[in-house]
Amino acid sequence: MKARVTVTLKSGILDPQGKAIEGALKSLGVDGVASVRQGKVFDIEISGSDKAKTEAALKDAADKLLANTVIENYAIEING
Amino acid sequence: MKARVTVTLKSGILDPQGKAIEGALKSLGVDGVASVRQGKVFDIEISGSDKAKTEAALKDAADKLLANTVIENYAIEING
Amino acid sequence: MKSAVLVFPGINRERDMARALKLASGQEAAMVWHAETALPDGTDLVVVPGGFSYGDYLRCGAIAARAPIMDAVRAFAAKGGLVLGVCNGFQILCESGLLPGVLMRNAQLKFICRDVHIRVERSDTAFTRGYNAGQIIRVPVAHGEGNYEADEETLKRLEGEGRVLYRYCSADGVVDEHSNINGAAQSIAGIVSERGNVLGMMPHPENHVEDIMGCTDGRGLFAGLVAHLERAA
Amino acid sequence: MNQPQITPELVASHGLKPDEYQRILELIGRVPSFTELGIFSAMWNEHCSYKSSRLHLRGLPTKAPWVIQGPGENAGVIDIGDGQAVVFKMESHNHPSYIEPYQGATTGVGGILRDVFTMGARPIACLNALSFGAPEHPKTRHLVSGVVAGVGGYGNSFGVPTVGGQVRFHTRYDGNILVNAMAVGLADTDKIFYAAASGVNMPIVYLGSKTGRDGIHGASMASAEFDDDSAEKRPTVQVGDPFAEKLLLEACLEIMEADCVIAIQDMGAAGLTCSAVEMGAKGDLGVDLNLDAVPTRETGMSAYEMMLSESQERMLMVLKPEKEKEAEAIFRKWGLDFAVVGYTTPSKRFVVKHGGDVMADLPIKELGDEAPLYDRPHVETPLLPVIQAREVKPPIGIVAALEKLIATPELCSRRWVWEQYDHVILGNTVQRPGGDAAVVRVQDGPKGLALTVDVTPRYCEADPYQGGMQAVAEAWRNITAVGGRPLAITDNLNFGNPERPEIMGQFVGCLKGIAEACRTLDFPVVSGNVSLYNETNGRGILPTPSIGGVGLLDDFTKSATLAFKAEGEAIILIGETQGWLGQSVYLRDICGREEGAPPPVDLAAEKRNGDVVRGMIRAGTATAAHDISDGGLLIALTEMAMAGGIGALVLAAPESIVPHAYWFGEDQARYIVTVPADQAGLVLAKMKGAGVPCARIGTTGGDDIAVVGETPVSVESLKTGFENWLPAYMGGKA
Ligand SMILES: Nc1ncnc2c1ncn2[C@@H]1O[C@H](COP(=O)(O)OP(=O)(O)O)[C@@H](O)[C@H]1O
Ligand SMILES: [Mg+2]
Repeated sequence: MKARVTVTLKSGILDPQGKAIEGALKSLGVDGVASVRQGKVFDIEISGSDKAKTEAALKDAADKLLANTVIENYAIEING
Repeated sequence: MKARVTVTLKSGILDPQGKAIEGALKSLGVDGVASVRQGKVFDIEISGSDKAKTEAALKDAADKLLANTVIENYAIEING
Repeated sequence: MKSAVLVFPGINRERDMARALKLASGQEAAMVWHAETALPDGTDLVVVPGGFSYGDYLRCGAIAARAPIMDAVRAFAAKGGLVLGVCNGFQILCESGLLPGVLMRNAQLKFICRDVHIRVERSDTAFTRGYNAGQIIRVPVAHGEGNYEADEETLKRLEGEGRVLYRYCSADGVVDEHSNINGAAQSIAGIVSERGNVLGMMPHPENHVEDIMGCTDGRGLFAGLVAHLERAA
Repeated sequence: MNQPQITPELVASHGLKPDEYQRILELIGRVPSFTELGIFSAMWNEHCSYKSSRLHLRGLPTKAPWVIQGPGENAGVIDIGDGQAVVFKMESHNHPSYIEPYQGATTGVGGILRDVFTMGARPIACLNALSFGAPEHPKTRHLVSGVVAGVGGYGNSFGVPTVGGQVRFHTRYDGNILVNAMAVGLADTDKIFYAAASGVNMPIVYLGSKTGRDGIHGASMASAEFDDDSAEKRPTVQVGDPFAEKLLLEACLEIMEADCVIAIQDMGAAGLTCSAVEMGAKGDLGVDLNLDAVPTRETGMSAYEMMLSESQERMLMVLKPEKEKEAEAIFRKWGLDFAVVGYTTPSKRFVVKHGGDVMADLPIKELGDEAPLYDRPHVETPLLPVIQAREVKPPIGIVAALEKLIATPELCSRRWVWEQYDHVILGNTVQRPGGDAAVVRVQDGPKGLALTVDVTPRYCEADPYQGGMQAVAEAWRNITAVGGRPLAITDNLNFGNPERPEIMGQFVGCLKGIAEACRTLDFPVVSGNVSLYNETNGRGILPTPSIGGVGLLDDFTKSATLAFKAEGEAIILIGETQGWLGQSVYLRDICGREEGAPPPVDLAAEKRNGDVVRGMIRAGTATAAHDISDGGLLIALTEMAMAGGIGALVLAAPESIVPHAYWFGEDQARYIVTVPADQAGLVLAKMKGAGVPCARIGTTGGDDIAVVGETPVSVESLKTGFENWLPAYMGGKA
């Protein structure tokens, strides 16, 4: 199965990269950008066909490694 | 409006990060992981209400800055 | 002082660290491979050195923090054992939960290698015994992600409990935005754990222990550790 | 698998000229298969075959009693005594860095590091020489930031200090930037490893990262001129993985230590093809490769793709058969791929099998030896008139010119660049970037290495022969100025399209100059690299033969830096000053004239003056030393003042020379040293006795650069200009 785990910074956590990109977009003249926050996606191929089990494994992966839950949130999507 | 630009590596381009994460997940005993590829997301707040215009601005941003189209693809999602 | 220097794949300042430890203590440090599950018997000090463990892919220190040896380090620290993490080591200690907070990308978004000044905030700890409180020392930094961040409450606690041991400052000790090399919260360069036995810091004292580097301000940290352990023994 | 028909168009798209293809037909007596065509194109392109340059490279002196290995291996090797050897080489990654600056630069650094540790050496330092287009060019900023981040990104993570280099801006690099990376390693003289295979039926082992479709045709790209469609060549960029390389380094050194290795060759340009052919051909053996065993990262890769892939962080080895298991265990421990992909054979044929089919069967020696060799037509660069200093009207005063020059892109501080490089890791960097040469302690000492990269392309353009000599002389001088004994060089020859006789003339001229200087200064060439076709829409780069120099200090504590050390010391100028303004920075950046003959190089004077300076540093008489180069005397003096935070009071220009030519002329073979004031008389008398032109020109002290008869200018304000330009420019403010 193919899955995507998206990890984003919790609101309130400073995001220097997002800030810099925001500034750069403004100076490139991209219109109307009010704020940018940067996150990560992980596209994962995972064996097995049981969606619930896969979801559990991915949750495990995110908790153990993919996200630092002190500062980050994550979301899991499974695309069959 | 809120939008999300997702940037992923083109297939065939080496992803050292994905490779290292894949190895780590395997050694952490997360079941069934066959491959991992890492990408980026940018959550952008952008003013204006014309979806087509916003989309054009975001495309501009992605081409100019957010993605390196030599090695990356991007996708744009606008959530009203 | 029997030290154990952890070696994760991609770590690259382990030799610098081992050399500094040897100079300070006269004893060779044991190099401990990440896949081990126990520390050498009689270890007094565990050092997590600098480098790019696992390429610093994902987040700095994240993958190393989950290596088998880290369980042994957690147990060692829980018993009050001394743990020193420098640069990537600091990042690993944060990721492993031994220290609070995270190290984000430098505010200028660039890797930065240069000598900086840091102020020693207190001298009554195992990691600062070799200095005077308020002393300003010069040591190099070399990192891309050294921007310390934690939530408001954690920062308050760190300050309240006197757990910020090193702070970026100017040559004459002024702590301000200008001397804050990477944008760290409250100019934090190094913190200790609640019990005071685990230190994480971004600058590299191990690179300023010999005359040839033009400065030996890093010696105090190692000499202090040796003195601390001798007193404890 | 469907193989494309071999058509003239297909042949041409492989960069092979019709007569070269004819040669292939004659050599193998039949039409090559698609895979074979790919193999020929990789082996016979400019990058791998040196077909335009080989003839002329033969003129370089490559021997000295201390040279263990000259050109012809992955890197050069010199003996530094005590059973220790220094292994080094420089290589370009110009074209890829223009297309994708970050990845282009990283893979350039990665490639040169591999060349060094392939020979059994642990890398101890990196240097880099970067040439960018004019600051005003719209792409320059982006290229600078990407390349610098990439050079740092790889070296920092790999864990080697980047201790020196060069950065220049000139409009002639607008469409063709240069990224030259140099790596220096340390080995035991009795544990150097070479590429030549030996023994029949020995297992050939593939190690490192998996093979993907990266950079297929990268080597051909590096040999093609850019045109406006080169964006289409983009998918061939490779991505560097410094983490994998660090593991590869540790694993390779470990299996070398365990005595498992017969031969080793990294996979660089044209990957598996070049490395396998070289191993066999050098050992007089054939090679049978079985591509089914090659670890791949992508599915469905064809033989053609596997043979031409330039995936990074890979090695090929011939192992001692009895040690295969031990070697494999070491590689597995480091988490790297390990696969037996072939055997050596007695047949002297290069046979490639895939999926049960023979995809290539070629004579192995001829692939390299019979590569085309061209004596391309060349015309000598016409000599330019000598500019008479008296005829150059100074548009502004001396102090105004100093203030302006010190803050130009040419002469300003490179701190913004080298602070992004970890230059202190390993704890041996005695002299950090910013001086004449970096000094790196050898293990625990007392020996030290002096390392530098140099060339002055505007001189090379004006007079290739003098420019070639000057590049070597300046590298020699840089090493001397820190107290080192210059031992050997690596060169990286970056030029335009060799099919144009003027360009070929530059190449031949520079090479003659380099050879002459190397011979006279006893400074042989032990490795190098050639990068041609650095040209966009018919306009070539400035001829840029980067010279990487290595010197030895018997005791690193007896080295000098350029910083003024104390107030009240005598400032001594060594070498003859005529006031040579032709091709000077002053003439270009103050007077707006890029003109005239460059300063002539007098190698005998170089040697005599340099030997004296080195002697003074060793004896501890010289408290500071600096060679005079770009910008001339007053710039060099200011650099010493800024580094030490101490000013100077200096005498006015002598009557015989017009002041602006005296202060900013770029006469060669000159140094400034400081000595304690009470020793000045003796030092000068001794030098004069030895026939060395010298004069006391002033005294250190105060906060200003104070030239008699001029308004004093504060060192602090000069330093502000010096430090600010690059950060301001990169921040979009200059
Ligand atoms: N300009 C040069 N001067 C001297 N030797 C050179 C020069 N260019 C290349 N060489 C030598 O030719 C050999 C092949 O070079 P190259 O193809 O760049 O090596 P690699 O295969 O390691 O990339 C090397 O030994 C190199 O040192
Ligand atoms: Mg090589």
